[in-house]
Amino acid sequence: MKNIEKLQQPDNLLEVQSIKKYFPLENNSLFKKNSRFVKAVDGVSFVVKKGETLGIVGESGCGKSTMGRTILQLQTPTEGEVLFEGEDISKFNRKRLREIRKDIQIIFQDPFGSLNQRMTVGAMLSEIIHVHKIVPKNEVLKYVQKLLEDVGLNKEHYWRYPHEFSGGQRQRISIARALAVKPKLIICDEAVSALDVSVQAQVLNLLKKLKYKYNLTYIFISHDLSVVKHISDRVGVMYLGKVVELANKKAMYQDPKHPYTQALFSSIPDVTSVNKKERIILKGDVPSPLNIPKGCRFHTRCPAAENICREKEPDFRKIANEHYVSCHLV
Amino acid sequence: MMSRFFQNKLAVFGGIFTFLLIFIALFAPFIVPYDPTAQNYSMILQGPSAEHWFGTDEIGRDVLSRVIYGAQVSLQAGLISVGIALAIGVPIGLISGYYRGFWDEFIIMRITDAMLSFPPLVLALALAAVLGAGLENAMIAIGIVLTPNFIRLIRSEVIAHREREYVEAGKASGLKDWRIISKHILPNTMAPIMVQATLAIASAIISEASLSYLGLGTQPPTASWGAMLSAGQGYLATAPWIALFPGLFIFLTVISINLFGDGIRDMLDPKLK
Amino acid sequence: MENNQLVVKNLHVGFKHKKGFTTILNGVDFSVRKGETLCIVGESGCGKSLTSLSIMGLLPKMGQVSEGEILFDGQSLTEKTKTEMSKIRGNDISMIFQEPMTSLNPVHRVGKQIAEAIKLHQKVSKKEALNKAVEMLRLVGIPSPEERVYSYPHELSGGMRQRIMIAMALSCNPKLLIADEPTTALDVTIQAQILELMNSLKQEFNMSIIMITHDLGVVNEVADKVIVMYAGKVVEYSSVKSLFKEPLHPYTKGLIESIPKLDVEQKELPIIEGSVPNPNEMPKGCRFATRCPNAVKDCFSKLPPLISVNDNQEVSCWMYTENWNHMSGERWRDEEYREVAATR
Amino acid sequence: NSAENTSTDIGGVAANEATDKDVLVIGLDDDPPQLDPHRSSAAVDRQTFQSLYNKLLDIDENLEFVGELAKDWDISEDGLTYTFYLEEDVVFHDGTPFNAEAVKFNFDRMLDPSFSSPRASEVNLLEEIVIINDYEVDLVLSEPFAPFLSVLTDRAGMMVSPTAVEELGNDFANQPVGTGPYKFDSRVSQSKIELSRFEDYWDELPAFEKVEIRPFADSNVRVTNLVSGDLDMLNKIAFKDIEILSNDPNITLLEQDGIGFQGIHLNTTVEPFTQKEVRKAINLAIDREAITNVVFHGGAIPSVSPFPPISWAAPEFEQPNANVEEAKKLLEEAGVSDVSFTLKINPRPEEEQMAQMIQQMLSEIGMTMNIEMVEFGTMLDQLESGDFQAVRLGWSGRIDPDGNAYRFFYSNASNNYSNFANPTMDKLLDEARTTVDVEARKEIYEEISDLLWEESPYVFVYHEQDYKAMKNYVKGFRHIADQMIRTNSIYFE
Amino acid sequence: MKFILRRVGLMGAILFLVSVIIFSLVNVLPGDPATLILGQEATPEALESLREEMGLNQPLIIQYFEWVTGVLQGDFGHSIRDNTPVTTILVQKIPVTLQLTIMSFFIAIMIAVPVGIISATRKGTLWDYSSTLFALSGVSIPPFFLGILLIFVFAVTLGWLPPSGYVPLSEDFTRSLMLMILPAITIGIRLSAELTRMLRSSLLEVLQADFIRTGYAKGLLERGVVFGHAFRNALIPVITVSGLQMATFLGGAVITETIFAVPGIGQLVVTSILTRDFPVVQGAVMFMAFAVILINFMVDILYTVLDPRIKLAGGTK
Ligand SMILES: Nc1ncnc2c1ncn2[C@@H]1O[C@H](COP(=O)(O)OP(=O)(O)OP(=O)(O)O)[C@@H](O)[C@H]1O
Ligand SMILES: Nc1ncnc2c1ncn2[C@@H]1O[C@H](COP(=O)(O)OP(=O)(O)OP(=O)(O)O)[C@@H](O)[C@H]1O
Ligand SMILES: [Mg+2]
Ligand SMILES: [Mg+2]
Repeated sequence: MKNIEKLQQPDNLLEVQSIKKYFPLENNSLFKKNSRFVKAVDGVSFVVKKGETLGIVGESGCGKSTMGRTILQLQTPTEGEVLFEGEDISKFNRKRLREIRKDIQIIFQDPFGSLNQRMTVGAMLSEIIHVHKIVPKNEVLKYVQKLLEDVGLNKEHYWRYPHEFSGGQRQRISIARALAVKPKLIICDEAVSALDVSVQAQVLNLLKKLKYKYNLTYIFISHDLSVVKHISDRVGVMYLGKVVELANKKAMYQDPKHPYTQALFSSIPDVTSVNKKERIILKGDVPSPLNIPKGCRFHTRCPAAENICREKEPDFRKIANEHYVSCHLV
Repeated sequence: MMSRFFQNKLAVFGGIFTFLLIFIALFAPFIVPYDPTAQNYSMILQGPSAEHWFGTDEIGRDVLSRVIYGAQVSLQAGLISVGIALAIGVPIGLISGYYRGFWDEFIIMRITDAMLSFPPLVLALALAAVLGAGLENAMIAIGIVLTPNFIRLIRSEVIAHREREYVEAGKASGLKDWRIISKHILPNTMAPIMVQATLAIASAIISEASLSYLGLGTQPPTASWGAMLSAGQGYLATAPWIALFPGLFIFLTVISINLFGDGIRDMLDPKLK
Repeated sequence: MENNQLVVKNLHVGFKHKKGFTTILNGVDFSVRKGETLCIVGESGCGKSLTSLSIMGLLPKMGQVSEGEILFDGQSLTEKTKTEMSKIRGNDISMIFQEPMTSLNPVHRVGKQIAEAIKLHQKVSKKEALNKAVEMLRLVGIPSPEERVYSYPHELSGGMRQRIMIAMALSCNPKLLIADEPTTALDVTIQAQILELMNSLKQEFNMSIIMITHDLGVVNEVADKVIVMYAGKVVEYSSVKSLFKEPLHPYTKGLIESIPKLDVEQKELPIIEGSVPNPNEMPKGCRFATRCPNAVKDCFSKLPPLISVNDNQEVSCWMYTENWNHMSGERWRDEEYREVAATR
Repeated sequence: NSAENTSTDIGGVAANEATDKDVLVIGLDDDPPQLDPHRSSAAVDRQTFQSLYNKLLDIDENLEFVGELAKDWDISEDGLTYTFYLEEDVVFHDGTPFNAEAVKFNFDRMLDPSFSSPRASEVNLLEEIVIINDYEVDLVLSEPFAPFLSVLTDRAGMMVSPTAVEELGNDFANQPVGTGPYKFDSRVSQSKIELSRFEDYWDELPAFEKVEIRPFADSNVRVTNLVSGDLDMLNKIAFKDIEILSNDPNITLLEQDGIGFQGIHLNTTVEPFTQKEVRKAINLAIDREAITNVVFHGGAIPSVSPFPPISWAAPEFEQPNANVEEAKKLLEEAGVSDVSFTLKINPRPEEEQMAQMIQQMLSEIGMTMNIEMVEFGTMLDQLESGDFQAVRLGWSGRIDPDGNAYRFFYSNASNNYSNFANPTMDKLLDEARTTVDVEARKEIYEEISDLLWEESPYVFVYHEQDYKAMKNYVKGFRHIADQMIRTNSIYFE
Repeated sequence: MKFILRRVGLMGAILFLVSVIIFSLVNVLPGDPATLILGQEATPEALESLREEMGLNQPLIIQYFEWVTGVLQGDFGHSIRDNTPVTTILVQKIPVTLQLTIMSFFIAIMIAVPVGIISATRKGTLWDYSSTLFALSGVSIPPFFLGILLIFVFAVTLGWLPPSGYVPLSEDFTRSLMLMILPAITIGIRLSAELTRMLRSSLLEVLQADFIRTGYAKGLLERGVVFGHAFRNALIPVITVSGLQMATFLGGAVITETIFAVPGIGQLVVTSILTRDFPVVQGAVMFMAFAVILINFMVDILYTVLDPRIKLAGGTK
């Protein structure tokens, strides 16, 4: 696959080049190599510019989280490169990785599972700050407390345990943890999905505010299209391990090109449209990432599929400025 | 969390009895009415009476005093053998579960499989026979026999936890592996380990008694409940108190520790929150 | 009023525990007409599921209806015995749950699970029941149903499992179907399929539906009537159109506004400050008072009644009463209330 | 006795019908490890051998020698040649005849170094076996050996079928063939051995169709089975049960002085027992009376020498009581204090009790004795290698006093675990062996007893008495000092 | 098929390790079998020649290798005490142990199932407390104590049952059962205690599951839900545990067998360890380990019957 934008552009913070992540199917055979794989991420490329927010949407199991983890090198990519500020971090050794992780952080979906239940908030945050020597020892407490206030908690929360917080507050703690090391890029993996709408709004506002305050760059993963629209500058749509459409927000939401994107957008039950809109109801279920259909991976559910779709995998083409799509029919 | 523990009356009973027992064991010399080894040949096989609440044994010793001293041995047997099992099992389980891979899959797990397919008492017996009779050796043998259970438990806990997001978050924050293992994973696996440990203490006490029954446990004249029981079982028809009281105490102790362990489990189980 | 399939009056539900009794539902009133779809919305933990479980008579062990009445076809459900309730459940009233993944017994074939419900309520043979199950699967749009009845739940996708649940619920032609967040766990494209299916089945079976959700978008799609719950109370009862056109209760307003909109660009989302107080710290008056931008002193101490504002809308808020002007004009915020409450 | 009555319905064997049944069920204290007498080393084996095999000679109630397979015998003047005249109609269970050839075969077998028979030590003075004719055989010794006849009343005198041995080789132990009144049927180890009447038995036919021998390691269980009627008779009962059983109206309890001795081996080559005063102090400090009363409930006799009162060699001097003062004085004079040592014992309740009593007795003379329980296998090993200070181990006894003394106290003898080396003792033992006159031997053994008391390489504690318990209907049992159950004379009434 | 091959391979590996462990353990045991066989009367020459004969003088590796070669050809060697082939001994013992195990299991299940169900469905009531106490009592009584107590009560005092001993089923059916009842209770009570606890907690967990609510929503009554939906699901962890417990119970039988004079494998192992009958110890332990592994293998197969989600592909969860 061709690289979609020229490399080494100075304002590119992150460049992902056709990364793949295949999970071998559980097989404990001693000698034989695996032949079946879950192709969770199957060749994804994009760039993230400094200071922007890239939204990623897609249905459950399409590989969003795996992609996020692979970028962070929490899972080593099966193939492809991840360039952060021009350096390929997928080739880094443990030590350098630990260092680079100061710059890339992640916030997880589950506000319960992503915090260590047995550590106070303060201990958890100070630990990270110690490890990366962000501030001198005697300033840690002050630094952490300031951080807590920044994310909308108060100083006293330093001494509390995670279970003493509500869901929204916990997510703020996760945000504080991500911010603690002064990262450049934060990957938000469904960071607000578990929250109630009213709390979700609070957290979204906070994320936006912090972005300007700390000059952050986000990759914002979610299945909620309205949330992604609210927060992102550009949006990518994933289907079965691939990005099928990538465009800036406006173009994407006003004029989606890929049949899947169109169907997805039409499926969202919307509060605002008083008249019920015409829906595109897709047939059937998402195929398993174990058996990705030949040709265009969407053809099994595509209302417009033609012969070519069944045979040939479409390229990821640029069809307009900053608008890429992977479909034969566009 | 504590309040949940205290709601469980049985657990509270278990806890109180366990602590009482520890107290008795610690202060045995100040509590006993008689020297537990003092023999009085004119007082053999006397039934319970005002002077000897639990009667006297076959060589005229005070059964109550021996039962009290026996608490020392039995608790030691329980605590130390479980301590040994923990000392070996926890690090191996942690490392094996965290790193997986060849050593875990093909060496450590297979050896624990092999050890687990031995009948535990047979293994303990063989080990004790190799090491020689005596309380210390019995404790080592029981400890070794208990170890694979702990390795398995801890390993499976670690495997469950290392996929959790808080561990990934720790990795993502650039923490070193050993720090994640010791500071994050270990404290979170404490609850099942604690529960397993209390249960193992109970079974270690019974195992010590069983080894003593086979002559491989405590050496005379030290009073251990198991040894008293095996010496006294011959007198079940004529002087039942010799075996009955230590038997009763083993029973009560094990039951208390089990209840206590159950209480801890309920207390720590997030599902029951 | 004989048009009403179900009437819930002043329902109080709570949980017994060592230290006493915590009331969660605090006087819930609503009714569902025959053939109507009622949606219940509200934040997590406000008591939506508890309401539906009370109707089904399936409250958890320590749960208890402490006050109020539930009338189904004019009969009081709260007074029925276990055996009587079991004849109604699955037959006259059916229920679909949120989690299609775990709501089916993993060790039995799906056909058997559907047939079990049929056999329980209709005097039919095993074989007939299974045939009926096949019919039901066809009805909910599962391809090759003759084979699928022999599948185990884990062999089916989430959407298919939810269809199985729907088939099971509909198998005895219930008069009332309660669906507790039936699509929350599903993907949007699958959710669209299911909502479509439910709409079409509703026509066919002519039943009443109570649909619980926290997604206002879903409400907009399916509801005739909506009740908005907050902390165990109904704060607004309205037709779906009026609700979105002109929400009355400050909570409803806040809720609708805090959802990111697809068609407008927002710099910042309007939010409702604070969070739901826990059951033991509820104000005596309006439960939303601690977060309400308009709250006045009396809001904290006086419980607003559910009043009809117009034909389509009822709301529980002092602002819509004549008293509002007489109530002392001073605004109170949560902190102040707490201070006062503490000195009491 | 209610237990008796109710148990009969369940037990399947009704006690009052016992006389109708044709099976004798004997309970043993352990599972016999061996059914080959020439390989056997465990005392319990011999109980089974008595039914399976005949010996050349036997002893009677008065410990006199009587003929068995040998109807008669002569001893040459020099005490070197023993001539045996054999019974003539004897056949082995496999039908082959018993004759002088067979006798020679048997002794050759025991002497064969590659067969490693434990019997070798008893018969290794045999120089030559001369077949005179089919039923007459000369056994020629290399030097006079007074105890020789007594050896032939036990395992060394048991005759196995040469044909069977040749056919079965090492498997003989699993299908033993002798000339005894009962022949081997089957065996389930740890469970039972079944024998059936040998219809071609040369002597009077035994009373039972079958004999069943069942092992019970636990003494309580053993007694319970007798009381409940599952057993007809019992070998060895725990001393604590003596009283209960003797009061049971349905049970006959027979008592017989034993021929063995019990006590403690002191290792004379390691501290603190290199000094004879220390050893003797122990000997003096022990209150044997207390032990026989408390542990054995009167079922044992205090002991000060290897020879029990029933033996003609028993010393005449009086049983000394415990003498703590003298023991202390002895230690003081020797200038030792703070003596401490470890006694190894077998893990059995009675052993533990006795050890603990001795421990207390020794503490009164300021000695610290630790107790270590060692299971038998390890104990034997440590005895052999000398890796011990004191070991509590006795000897089941032999008819001839030599069998109780020589092997233990002669320098470097096979069982001289104490490593006792005393020229006087060696001289006396040699003399006793080669002297044929009983009176003269008695005097020598008296001296030996004295010397052992003085030197105390071994602390004699008690002589065990043998108890056999049986249902009242069991008759004809001959309780002889060798403690054997001779099934050929037993019948039910 | 692949699964089975894999399991067989795994089984082989485990058995190999078991054999190494037991062989080394047995060989570091103090005490020399030759001394034990020949006893106190042995002469040094006899001992030496016996050691030679038994091959005890060879290096351990060679001894091990010869033993393994034999085992692979189905020859477990001969008892060094009386030369009986180990296989013959095992064949005698296996039916005994099998009978005891089956009867114990039967008793355990007869107790555990009703008690477990009652205490789970009546959680927090007196029923629940009593059955918890019962279950705990079962694990808390040392087996030898319970055994002797049972003999004392049922055989000696009441005289209802014979105290101890063994008769094969084929010889006298009723008496064989009668003799086995007390030992089977001794083992069974302990097993039932564990099973009751497991069944209770797994039932409690299953009863929380969403599909239970579905059952009620269909109109099932409690009975229908518990037996139709909860029980089978709850059984799955219980079966795992009983599989894992097998090792304990084969070995827990050691003491029970000794007390009740049941000539089973457990007793065989203990006496053989004490008499240093190495080939027998090795053979018997290998057999027990094999049995345990085999049972766990069958448990895995049983799983797939009980729980269709589990495939024999060898997933770890
Ligand atoms: N460690 C793993 N081993 C094997 N398969 C995996 C692993 N992690 C993820 N997968 C599979 O990869 C696919 C993509 O998973 P991923 O979690 O990335 O999806 P997602 O888009 O984040 O979904 P969701 O919206 O549900 O979070 C899924 O089919 C999943 O089952
Ligand atoms: N078994 C229980 N014991 C005690 N409290 C309970 C129990 N079940 C529910 N509750 C409480 O009752 C309240 C209402 O719960 P309910 O399940 O009805 O909420 P919900 O509106 O359905 O929320 P969600 O959207 O999360 O499903 C919650 O605050 C919850 O804490
Ligand atoms: Mg995800
Ligand atoms: Mg709910």
